[in-house]
Formats: sequence, structure tokens, C-alpha cells
Amino acid sequence: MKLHWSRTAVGRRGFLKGATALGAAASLPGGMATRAAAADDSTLRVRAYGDMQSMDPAYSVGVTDEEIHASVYNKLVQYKPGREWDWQLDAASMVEQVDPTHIKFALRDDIGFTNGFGAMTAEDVKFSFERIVADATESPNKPDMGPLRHVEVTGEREGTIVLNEPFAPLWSIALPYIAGNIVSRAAWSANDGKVTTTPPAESGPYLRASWSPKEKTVLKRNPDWRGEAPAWDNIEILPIDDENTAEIAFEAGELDFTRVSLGSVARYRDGVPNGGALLEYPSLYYAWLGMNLDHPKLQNPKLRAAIQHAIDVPTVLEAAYFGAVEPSTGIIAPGLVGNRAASKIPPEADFTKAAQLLAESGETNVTLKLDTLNKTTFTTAAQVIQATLATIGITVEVNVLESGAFWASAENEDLQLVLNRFSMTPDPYYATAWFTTEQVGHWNWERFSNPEFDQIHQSAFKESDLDKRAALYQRAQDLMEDSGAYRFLTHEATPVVHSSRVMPALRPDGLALLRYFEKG
Amino acid sequence: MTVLKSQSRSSQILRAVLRDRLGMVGLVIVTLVVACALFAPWIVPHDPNAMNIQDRLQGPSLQYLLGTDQLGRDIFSRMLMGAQIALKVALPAVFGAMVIGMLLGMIAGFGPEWLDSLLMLVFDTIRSFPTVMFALAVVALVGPSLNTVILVVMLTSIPTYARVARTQTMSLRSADFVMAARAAGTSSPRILAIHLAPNTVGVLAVLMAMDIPTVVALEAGLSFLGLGVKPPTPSWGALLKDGYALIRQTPWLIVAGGLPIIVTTLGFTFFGEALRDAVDPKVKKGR
Amino acid sequence: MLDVTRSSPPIASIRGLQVAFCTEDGPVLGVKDVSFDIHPGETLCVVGESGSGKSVSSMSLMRLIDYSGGIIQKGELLFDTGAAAPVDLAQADQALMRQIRGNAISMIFQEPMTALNPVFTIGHQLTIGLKLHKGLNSQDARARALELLQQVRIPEPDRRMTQYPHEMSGGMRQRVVIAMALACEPKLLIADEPTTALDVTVQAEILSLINQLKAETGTAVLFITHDMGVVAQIADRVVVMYRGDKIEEGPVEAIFDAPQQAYTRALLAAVPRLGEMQGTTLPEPMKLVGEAQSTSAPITGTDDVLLKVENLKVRFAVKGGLLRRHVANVHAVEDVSFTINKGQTLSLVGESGCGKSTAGRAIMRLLHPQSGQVILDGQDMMALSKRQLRAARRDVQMIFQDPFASLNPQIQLAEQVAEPLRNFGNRRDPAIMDRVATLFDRVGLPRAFMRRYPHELSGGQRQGVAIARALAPAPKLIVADEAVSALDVSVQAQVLNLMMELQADLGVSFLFISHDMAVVERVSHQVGVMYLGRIVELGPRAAVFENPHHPYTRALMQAVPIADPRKRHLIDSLAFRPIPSPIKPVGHTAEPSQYQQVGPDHWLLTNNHYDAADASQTN
Amino acid sequence: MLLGYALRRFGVAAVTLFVAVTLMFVMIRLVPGDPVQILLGPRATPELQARLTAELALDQPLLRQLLIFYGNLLQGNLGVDVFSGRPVTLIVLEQLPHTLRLIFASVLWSVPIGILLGAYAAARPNTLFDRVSAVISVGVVAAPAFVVALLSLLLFSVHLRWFPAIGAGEGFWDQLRHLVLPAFAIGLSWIGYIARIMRASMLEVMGADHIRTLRALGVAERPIVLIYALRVAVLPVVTIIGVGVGFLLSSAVFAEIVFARPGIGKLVIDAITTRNYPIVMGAVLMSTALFVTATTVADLINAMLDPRARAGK
Repeated sequence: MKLHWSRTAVGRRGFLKGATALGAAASLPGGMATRAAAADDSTLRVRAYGDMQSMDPAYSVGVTDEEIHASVYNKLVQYKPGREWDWQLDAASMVEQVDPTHIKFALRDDIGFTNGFGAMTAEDVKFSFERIVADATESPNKPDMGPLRHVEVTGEREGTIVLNEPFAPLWSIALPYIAGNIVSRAAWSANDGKVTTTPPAESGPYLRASWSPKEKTVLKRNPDWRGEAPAWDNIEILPIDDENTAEIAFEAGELDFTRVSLGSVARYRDGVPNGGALLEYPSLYYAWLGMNLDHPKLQNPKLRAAIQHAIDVPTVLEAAYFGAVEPSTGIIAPGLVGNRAASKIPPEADFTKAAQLLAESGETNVTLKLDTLNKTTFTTAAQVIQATLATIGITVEVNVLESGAFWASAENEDLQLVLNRFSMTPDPYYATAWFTTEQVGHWNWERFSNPEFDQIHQSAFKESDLDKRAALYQRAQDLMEDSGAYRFLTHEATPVVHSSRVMPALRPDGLALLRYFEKG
Repeated sequence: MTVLKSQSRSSQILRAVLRDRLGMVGLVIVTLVVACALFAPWIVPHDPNAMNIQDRLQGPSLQYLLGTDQLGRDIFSRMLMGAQIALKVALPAVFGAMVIGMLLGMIAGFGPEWLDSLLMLVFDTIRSFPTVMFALAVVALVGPSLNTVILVVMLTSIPTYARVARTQTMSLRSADFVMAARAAGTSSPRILAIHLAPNTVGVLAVLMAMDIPTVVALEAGLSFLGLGVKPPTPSWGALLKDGYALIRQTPWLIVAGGLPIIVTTLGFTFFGEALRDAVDPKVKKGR
Repeated sequence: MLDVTRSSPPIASIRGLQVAFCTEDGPVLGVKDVSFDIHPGETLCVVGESGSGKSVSSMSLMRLIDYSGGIIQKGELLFDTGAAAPVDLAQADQALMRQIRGNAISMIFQEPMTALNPVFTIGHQLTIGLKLHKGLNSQDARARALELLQQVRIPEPDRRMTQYPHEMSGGMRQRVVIAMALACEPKLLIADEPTTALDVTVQAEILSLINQLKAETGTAVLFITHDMGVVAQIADRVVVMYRGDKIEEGPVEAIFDAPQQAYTRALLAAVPRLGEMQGTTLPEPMKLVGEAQSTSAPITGTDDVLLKVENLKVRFAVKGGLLRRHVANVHAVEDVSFTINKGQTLSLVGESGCGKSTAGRAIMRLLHPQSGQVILDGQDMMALSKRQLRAARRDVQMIFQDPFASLNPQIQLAEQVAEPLRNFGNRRDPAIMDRVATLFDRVGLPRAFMRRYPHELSGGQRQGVAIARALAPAPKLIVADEAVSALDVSVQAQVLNLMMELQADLGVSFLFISHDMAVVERVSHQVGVMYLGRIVELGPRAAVFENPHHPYTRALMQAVPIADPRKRHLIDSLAFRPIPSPIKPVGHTAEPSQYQQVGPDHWLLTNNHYDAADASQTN
Repeated sequence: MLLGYALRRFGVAAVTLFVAVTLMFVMIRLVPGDPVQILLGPRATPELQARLTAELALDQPLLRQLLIFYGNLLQGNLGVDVFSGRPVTLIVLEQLPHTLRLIFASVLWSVPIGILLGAYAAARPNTLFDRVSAVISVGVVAAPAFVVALLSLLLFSVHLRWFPAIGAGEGFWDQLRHLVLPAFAIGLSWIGYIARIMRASMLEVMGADHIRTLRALGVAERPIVLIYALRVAVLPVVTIIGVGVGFLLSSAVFAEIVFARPGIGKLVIDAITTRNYPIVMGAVLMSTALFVTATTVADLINAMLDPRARAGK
């Protein structure tokens, strides 16, 4: 899980939600509008929802940073744009898994670092990967590299990645994501290993030309790049937290590409202004209603079951997401290993059963507090839950929190019900990580503790047999559901729009791979 | 030339307000808003919190005068109930700010110089925080609710009232009738209570009337940032927030949230200006 | 002289003027059917009490009435512009009026402190009219302005041009306003109570100045005032107004010698004339027209000392500099000593800022004296604790100048009168209201007024309530701080008589603080003349008034306009005489006051702090 | 005299600033939410969390934290952003010009209009103009800045495409174009505010004796209103403008959010919600300083415009 949300300020998301309707209603012919921004033919302008934080892969925590890193640094492999999760070679000319713990690689010979730091060698790979896991580095991305032991350098451009134990997410996370970026050992050493917002040496198809905090990051074509030439000369990345603001900017012709809000999907399905197009991707996020198992009010399993059954997921999704998303079966999205075909409790509420469960529980006059973020989507969902629980006689008080307080819920002793959403990387290992016993007091707000679940989390990532691995994660989600602490809602979706000038290259979850963007 | 009818100053002021045409309009609006707030539970056509997902996002119709929101709730009913919420926030907040501000201001104006300097420093400090930042910190501290909004609004308005009360007290404390009261052996607390307070209240009442719209707008602003009242409370600010989120589906949500704020502002401001002209004849129109 | 003015046609002629004001209670007539003429070169005084409509006529002539919500309903305002036929200003449009205003007719007002724009220089304001009406360029206008400043006898005119109004004293500002009015050599100068807000010595200067300028320029003067003394000093002819009507009109001597109307006679009777007590030693109520004369007997009082004030000093700190440090002191009251006998009145008289009010408040400990002794009936007021002081205050009460300001507008009158009774007795004593009722009777107010609020009463009635309140705790001493100066003369006379009557009946002592020499002469047993914080002359009233020793006392008496057109004594010296500053740096030690006895109980200050050196100092 | 007044005024300003910053310091630390957890994200090791906690002095008692903060402040050091490792002073100063430009632009266009509107309304009391302008000015105040911001964004950027929708722009003219809409949105509500204060002030001045003096001199109404009365009536408005900068800072937050503009308001909102203490303190220090400076400068301007204040005090 990446803390994307932690850079998202209060109410920003959903702030202007739907504000673009007027613009759409105006439906101006694209040609007559003067182009507001001075974007010439070879400048791509895209929106990022956060500002750049760090140019050091070891300390960067956001998708925003990775979009930039992926363009100015190289990895052995990169995600392959498309609808299916896959990777393709980047700096590596060859990568081969010799056995579950050994991966051999060879680097291309035409990649060099800027600022005179020379050609990329296996030593750079060794340096880059090992510093992520080194204790001294204190990298928040250390878990991405998992059980890396070391990198053996076997030639100037050849080496072997050695793992302590098998690590399935290596191919889905470690190598193609942030931790997989290869930096120049010489350059980093010249900086005493401290790199903050200025990259000392770059190697990718783009160079970071400038950064104006909170305004934009500008990438320009790397003249020394010998690989396949990128389509755009310049890329401007504008940090805009709010999707509706981004939609307005897009409709005003100031952006070529942006994620849009789910509320706007229906409208964009009818047509995107300026000859652009809407692309709908699934998302890996998972949203759910959690119940604090340690709270005195929620000790009765029948009460929890009654709550699970009384929440009508389709109605919640209809109201909060405008029906643009599907109900989820757990924390692992379709397309990933371990996705459940169906949850044990169907998404539709069964009020009769819920009422019966409540009666069996013996609880009367149940009053509960439901904490949620101050975004319209969540408050709407919370109100629907409030209303449906009221039908079986449970009173819910919706407690809206700004993000700072909400994300401190682990410290909230009085947390009862919580409407939550986590983001996700394309490996189930990341989903289960937050619900272990160890995470109680950190991110496991439901205080769900199950030895079997913990065991699955500890072992499933070593399982290289996909079917077996899938079964383990499915079991893990069964355990979660059985605990009565969870009512899974949705994985949301990633709708993006792009102008006619651009052909975006996206991960299967809709995130941008800027270096592969083509002209439209 | 002088009509001598024995009437207290308040009834005299009321007559002056009623003579002012805009003041009269203001009073009518204020009365309407207050009536709405008082009788909302009985005059709403629908339960303002009753959801009806099937009927959501409908346009205005005979059944739903202003249509329905994303949860199928009747917007018109929520708008009427909103008056109650607005006054529930505005009246205690403004009244509390006035009482505390008046007390502190009178202490500052009447007390020793060091206390005055200290209090003024505190007032200036609170004023120097941008309201939104201050509100954000308080909301984060105690969690959002009706009471929090009241608290924030109260805290941020106290300095204004205190300053006015202080100025008024300072100008009054050397007034002849206060000197006369001293000469007549009246104690300082009693002078504050029966001479200074009643003569300060008038000016503060004007400020209160003018302040109510500011408070209503502030609540809307906080709700806009998602820091306002708890759902499903139908405050105008919450209506506006939902309205922005749903502008393409229900433009009438913005109307329902925005129009009452504008009308209330107009009403209270006209009323307040007429009241000020009546209380402070120095700034009389058409002299 | 009279014949000369009569022979020429009037410069302005008001015919059947009726003006109404739109008020919240509907239209109210300001004047009804008023007619009079003004002839070239004459000074016409319009005299009347507040609400008589005396200003309305002049404001109508200027058509400034339009800006006050007034409407000329009937009548003509004929003005001789030099054209063949006089113009009716009542029908003129504002464009024509703008050409006449400040040019052919100009006006000066009562309040010099506010009549000038605070953010423009004197030079700028002086040249406005010149540029506007005479089309002068900046340079010529400036030259003319300098000339005007010299004409109104302002010292250092060059420097004044760049000064702002707040840098000048009231008298000086009024001279500037006069200079502005005279800038375009108007045919008619309207002076609306131009000296009312000024000290008596400054008033004398300004009156002389207006008189002299009239002679120099030949302009006609329409002079509006409530002060019969001023009328007597400068008028050629007089128009008497009462409640919007012209009561009487005639040459000044005729009006004063043989008033035709009862109101005029009453008005004249109510005016205390300086010197009319000559030959008596004790105060005596005035003989008012239409009032019972029974109470009119001299008030003797006793020779027992009630109040003894010794070496009283009051200083106010002046703060300044970066840290608001105490940098200087206003020596408001400097070493003042006097005594008041039981049942008698001592008056402190002097001009604004001389410290007389401060002294009055200091002996009540309403403010904190620097040092000195105040012994009231054997009790040392300075040694009292806060609690004791509150109790001791029942023996000293106070009446203030402004009857509008001294009553709380929010509280019923009965409660205000009852307040001292409640404070000094049992708060819930049911007898209090009976006592209040008798107090209302005592001051001659109907008991029905008890339930009223201050705004429902006239000024004189309010002052009655204030007196009733002061009397409530049966005090031994009443400090009357300018208690009658805000009242119309007829009301003033009634209130003065009431006070004297109370003194005769109740044996109460008064510390009477006033700037009005004539009033002081009427009511006092003893008189102290104050100047710059010190009593410069102290003694029995007869001695001080008939045999003044101190030059300041003499200057003061000479400046008082006497309500007798045969006793004109407009001063010749028009040189500006500023009062020296009472502000001294911290650490300044003031010498003690030293007195020389010049008669029985008649003392003269020998410290020479009123002299030519001070007078020549400019600010 | 004026210099002494200015120095004293700034002295008071400094004390206010000190109290404000202390208050904010204490308040933000009472707020729930652990900055270390929020800043570092869930995957940070306990060691890293401990190190950051120590670095931010969060393990110290509150008073000591405060002393450390002031100790650093005295050395001109507001700390370092935990994330980027950049000095907070730099981060705040980067954002400041954007906000200053926005506020300046808003004041520049709205204050003159507000003053003229109020002056005219007062010069013609109870006329149609007065009534209309009263309704307009009140009605305009009634529309919260964020409503205006949003609607103008939709109308002028998306619909008409006259002005850019987001960002701050580059180069003078481009920045100016980017300023138009946000400055319009914030300034609009100010017109009514200023107009009403101006009207009240003007009504009082128009009844003053010195205006009567001018009328008696035959000066026409227009110069009386526009030169002589305005010059006096504008004095209290100047003070109000200073105080109003606080109000503008709050509105600027909304404008910066809606128009995705960089700026101090947005910075502080972001920082508070992420409990990024060093930046919160830096930004609050800066915005409070801005407010205090604005009121002080307004008072000084007032003192310069008003000869009475110039000489006195």
C-alpha cells in the first residue's frame, strides 16, 4: 500500500466533484476555443494528484514520484502497458530466474548516466538494490525488495540477484516499481548518499528539467538516450489533488491526460470534450466497512453478522459511486492472484436475516459510531449505511473526520465502525500485510487477529505455484469475512480521459507509464 | 414638535427600524427565516432525512419542489430544515461571542491598563490567524460537529465583539452619567452592570445582526471543506457541498443551499443597517 | 446711522419664509412666515433660544437647508446680486447657488474645531473659494490667502499655510474660517453662532474682528446668536425669534430699552448682566418675568467651614516615545487651596483648560490628585479607603454640564434619582420611591415624569432630574460643574433660581464651576479665578468683581459681552494671544502658589505666570 | 514621530506574532494524528519512526519542544521538511509570492471599486443608486468566495476559455492571465465589504461640519464627495483593509484549491492535514506575519494619510 492519500489534503478529493457539468453542457466545438495554455505540439501535459517528493527511489513513497522516476531512471524491467499485468525489459537485455532465489540479469550496453557518471554497470544495480534493504538506509520501501540477500556482480554488465527465500512479488513489485530503479552509485556517493529533490544523475529517456513546488515538474527528452525514442519532447506534470479541478483543466484544454472522478464517468461515456476519449480501467483499491473487534460494543458475533447482512452494497455503490463500480469480494481485486469469485455473504442485503441475527444476538438499542473521511463519496456511503442499519434498529452516528485525524484512527480507542479504503500494488502480498496481528495498533484498525491468516501472509508470498498461492489468499479473505469485522464494498475503478493529441500508455490499473505515451 | 409618549429606548429603536424601508424588508426576511427555523419540523413536506434511492437526483416536480439529492431525499425539505441548523449554529455562536466578547471587552476597557494590553494582545492574536486555518486546527482537535462549528465561530468572533465593547466602554467610562453614578456611590461592578452593559449591548446587537450572515457563510465554508456539521444534518453548507459534488445531476441543490444564504444575508444586513442607524443616530441617512 | 442703512435698498430680503423638515414623525415646521431685511453695511442679529428657527432662516438663504432635509414651502428669498432685479434664491437652482455661495454670500459656523477639513492644509482650504469664484491661479490664490490671514490677524501666516487644522487652537481656526468666508469679499456674511464654542476672551477677539472687518469691507453681517450679551455688543438691528416665528424686530437700543413683546422682556430679564449685583454682597435669585417673587431674598449661609482644600495638585501623565513611557505631565491643577462655608457658594471661574473642572472632580476623588488635602466637615477625603470613600460621597454630590450626557438613556428617571438612595441605604427600602417623588416635587417636576426616560424630557427638565438626583442623599456639598452653561437663558435662570432656593431652604453648599462671569456674579459668596491650574485671585464675590486685582481677572471681566448696547466695549487689540501650555516635562518642579492679601479674605497670586512673555509665545 | 510610532507598532506586531505562533504550536500538537506515521507511511521501520520522532523532538515535553522551536527560530532556522529534506523557510518563501500576488491583485481591483461604490451610495442617500448599490454590495457579500470561484472557473475557463483554469503561469503576462479569475473571485466579495464600510464612513463624513463649510463656499457636490469627503472617509477603510488581509488569506485558501494554484494557504492546509509540523509552523508564522504586517502597514498608511495621527501618538 502506498500512502497516496497521505498527501491528499482535506476535502480536496470530491471537492469539485462534478463541477464540470456546466462545461459539458456548453459543449463547445473544440476548434473555436483558443488554447489556454501554451502547450506546443511536442509538450505533453498530464495531471498527477500529488507533488514530487523525492528524487531518491529509496525515500520516495508515492505514485507521483514513481511516474517521474520511471521516466528519468531505468529499471531492469518495466510494467508493460496494457490490460493484463505483465512486464517488459528496460535496462536489462536479459533477465532469467534461475531458481526461486536466484535471478540472473544482463544490462544493455547503451545506457549511460548524465553529468558524466558514465555507463550503467552491474555495480550500480547492486548499489541500488542493496541500499534499499540496508538498515542504515532506513528506506520506507524496504519491504518492496522483500527478502533480497544481495546482488552478485558477475561481469561489468552481468549479475545475479540473490534472495533469502522465494519472493513472488519480485516480478510484480520489486523490479518494476519504485525500489527497482537503478541509480548511479558514483553519483549517489558523490552526494554522500543523500539525494532529495535534485537527481545527481539520470539515465532514462527523459531528464527532469525543472521542478516548481506545487506548480509543476517538467521532463525533457534525454538527448543521450539510445533506446527507443519517446514520442514527446517535453512532459509537464501538474500536481492537482482534486479530480474535478483536473476535469475542468482537461476540458479547458490545459491537460492532455488525467484520472477523472467516478461521478463523471456517466457523462464522459456520452462523449469527451475536444475529441478526447474515456478509458475505463479497473482499480486495485479496496473499500470496506470495518468493525473494531476489540470494542466492547462489538463483541457479539451475531451483532457483527447482522451488520454485515444489513449493508446493501449495491445501494451504497449506486449512491456513492453512481453505479460506476462493481461490488468487491474482498481485498484482492479481479485480475490479481487470490481474487475471490464471490464473497460468502452476497453483496445484496438480507434484512430478514439481519433482523433475525440481531434478535438472536440479544442486543437491543444498539448505537454505533461510524468514522469516515470528509469526502462526499464516503459520507454518502456512510449515510446509506446509516439508513439501512436503521431499518433493523441499529442507530449509527456518522463521524466525519479530516484526513489527519482519520488516519490516526489506530490510536483511537473508541473506534467502532469505520468506512475505509486502502490503495494497492499489483500483488496480493500487499493486501494481506495490513491485517496481520502485528499491524494491530498500526493499520489493522479492526484489530483482527487470526493465526492462520498471519501464517498465510508469512508464507503465501513464497509460493510460486500460482493456483496454490491463489487458494491461500482466498482462504485469507474467507477468514477476514468470517471474523465479522469486514463488509467488503468495492475495488472502485480508474476512469481516465485523454485528449486527441495523445495515446496514453497505462498499467492495467490505469496508472500512467509516461515514458511509453504516444502521440494521438 | 416633540411627541412625548413614554416609551423605552428599545421600542423607540424598533419604530425607527420599521420606518426604514430596507430595514422593514430585512425584518420581514429575518422573521421568515426564524419562522422557518421554528416551524420547520411541521411544515416540511417530507422527512428531510428519509432516503429513497429509487427517486434520487430527480428534477423539481410537484412532489419534490426542488427535486431530490443523491440519496433521494427531498431537497426542499432539507432547505427548510437548513434554516433551523443555520440558526442553531449562528444564534448560540453569535450570542456566546457577544456575551464573552462584551465581558472581556468591558473588563479591558474598565480594568487596569496592563489587563487591557494583555487582552488586546490575545484578541489581536486570535484575529491574526486566518479563520480557515484556525477552524481546521480546532476541528481536527475536537472533531467536527454542530458544537464544534459553534465553538470555532464563537472563538473567531469574540475579538470583534470585545474590541467594540472595549471602545464603547472606554468612551462611556468617562461619560457624565457614569461620573454621576460614581458620585452617587455606585460600586464599579454595578456601574458595569447597569450603566455600561446596557449602553454597550445596543452597539453589539447591531454587530450581532450583521454577523449572523457571516457565521452562516463560515459554516458553509467549513462544510465546503468537509469540516462542518455531521451528516445527515441538512445544513445549507452541506447542501452546497453536495451541490458542488453533484452539480451536473442536481443544479437545484446549489440553489437550495446558496439562495437561502444569500437571502438570509440580505435580510440580516438590511435589518442590521437599519438597527445601526437607529442605535447610532450619528450615521443617520439623509441628514 | 440707522437712517443711512434704511435709505439704501436691502441686500437681502426674506419674505414670508416657511420651511418644513421631513422627520421620522412627519413634516415639522422649522420656521413659519418669517420676514426681514438685511441692508448693506449693517449687522443684523437674529436672536432666539434653541428651536426658535434662527438658523433655519440663514441656512435657507444659503439654500444649505436642502442638505439638511429642509424644504422651502413658501416665501421669497430676494437677494441683490447687482443685477437689475433681485434674484429669488428660493427658486434658484443649485448651480446658481454655487455661484452665490462663498462668493456673494458666505457663512461662518459655530464649531471651529470641526468646520475645517482635517486632512487638507490651511493653505489649500483657504484658496478653494478663490480658485473657484475668482479664477485665481495657485500662485495668486496663495498670495491672496496670505493677505487674508494677515487681515484676520493670524501671526506667522506663511507657516500657517502649510499647517493642518489640528495644529491650531479653536480661536485661530475660527479666524481661518472667517478668512475663508471673506476671501471673495462677499456682500453678505452670515455668522451662525460663531463664538458660542469659544472662550470668553477669544469670543471678544472674534467679535471685535468681525466688527472691524465689517467696517473695513463694508459687508453686511447677519449674525445669529442666542446670547443677548453678544447681541448688545455688535448688533445694529435685532430680530427676535421664538418657536419658528419672528416675535419682534427693531434697532438694538429699542429692543433692549423698550421690548414690545412679553417674550422679549422675559428673555432679557433672564440674562444675568455682569455688574448688576454691584453693591450687594450676597447672592440673590433673579427676578423673572411672570414668576412669583416671594423667594427672592439674599442667601446668607453661615461662616462655618464645610470644605477645606489645601495645596491640591492634579497631574495627568503624558505618554510618548517608543515604549509609551511617561514623558511629561499636564499640570491640570497646581497648588490650589480654598474653603467653602456651610450654606454658601464658592465659584471657580476660568476659561477652558484652566483646571476648574479637574479641581471639582479631584475633591470628590473621581480622579486621583497628586497631593493635597481635602477635608470635608472634618473628614479627610484623601485618607479614605475605597469603601469609606463610597460612603463619604453621600455628602458630596455632583451636577454636570450636559443634561443629555449625565443621565443614562436606558434607565427610567425615578430609578436614576433613586440610585444614590439605594447605594447609601437599604437597597430595597420601600420608602425610597416616596422620597424620589418628593424630590421631583422639590425640583418642580411633575411626578408623572418619574416613569419617563431621559430622551422624553427637555434639557432644563433633565437638569432638574440631575439636581434631584444630587439632592437625593441630602448632601452637604454639591459640585455644580458648568451646570447651567448648556441651557437656554430662560431655562438657565430657572435652574439658577432653583439652586439658590435649595441653598436657602436646605443650607447646602455649592462648589459652582463656570466660565460665565455674569452667572458667577449672581450666585457666589466667594469666587476663585483660575488660570493655568492655579487660582490667581480668590475672595468674596463683591471684592473680586468690584475690585479685581489680577490682570487676568480684569481681562476676563473686560471680555464679557454685557447685555447692554450702551456699554459696548469691544476690545481693540486683535493680536492673537495663545494660552501657554500646562504640559511640563517629568521632573519639572512647580513653584508653590504664593498669595498676597489685598483685602479682607481677598487674595492675589503673586507668582507671575500670566504675562506678556507667555502671551507672545505662539503655537 | 512617525518613525517612533512605526517602531512601536512593529514591536507590538512582534509580540502578537510570538503569542500567535506559540498558540498554534501548542494547538497543533494537541491535535490527534502522529506526524511520523502520516509522513513516513505504514511501511516505515520502527527505527526510522524513532529517529524521525527524535529529529522532530516529538519525544520531548511540549515546553521543551517549544523552546527548541524558538531556539531554532532565533537562528533563522524553521527546520527541514522531513520528506524532501528542504529547509522549511525555503518551502514557505517559494509559496509566499503566489499568495501575495493573489491578495495584491484582489485588493487592487476591488478596493477602488468598493470605495467608489460606497462613496457614491453615501453621497446619494436614499436614492435609487443608494438602494441598488446597497442591494448589490450586500448581495455580493452574500456569495461566498468559493461559489464565485467555482462559477467563474466554469464560465470563463471551461465555457468561454478566456482565462486559464489552473496553475500560476510563467512570465509576467501569463501570470497575470492566471491571476484574473482567482483575484476576481476573492475580490468580488470584498467590493461589497469595502462598499458598506465606505458608505457608513462617508455618511458620517458627509454630515460633518467641514463638508457644510465647503458647500457654503459654493464648491460643487462632485468635488466635495470625490476629493474632500472621500479623503477623510477613506481613513477608517484603510485600517479595515489591513485587517481584511486575514480575511483574504482565508479566501485565498479556497481560491488556491479551486484554481489549483500554489500558495501559502494551500500549503498550510496540506501541512495541517498531514500534521507536517515544521511546515505548519513555518506557514502559520508566515501568514500571521503577513496579517500582522498588513495591519501594521495599514495603520502606518493611515497615519501618513491623516495629519492628526501623524503628529499625535
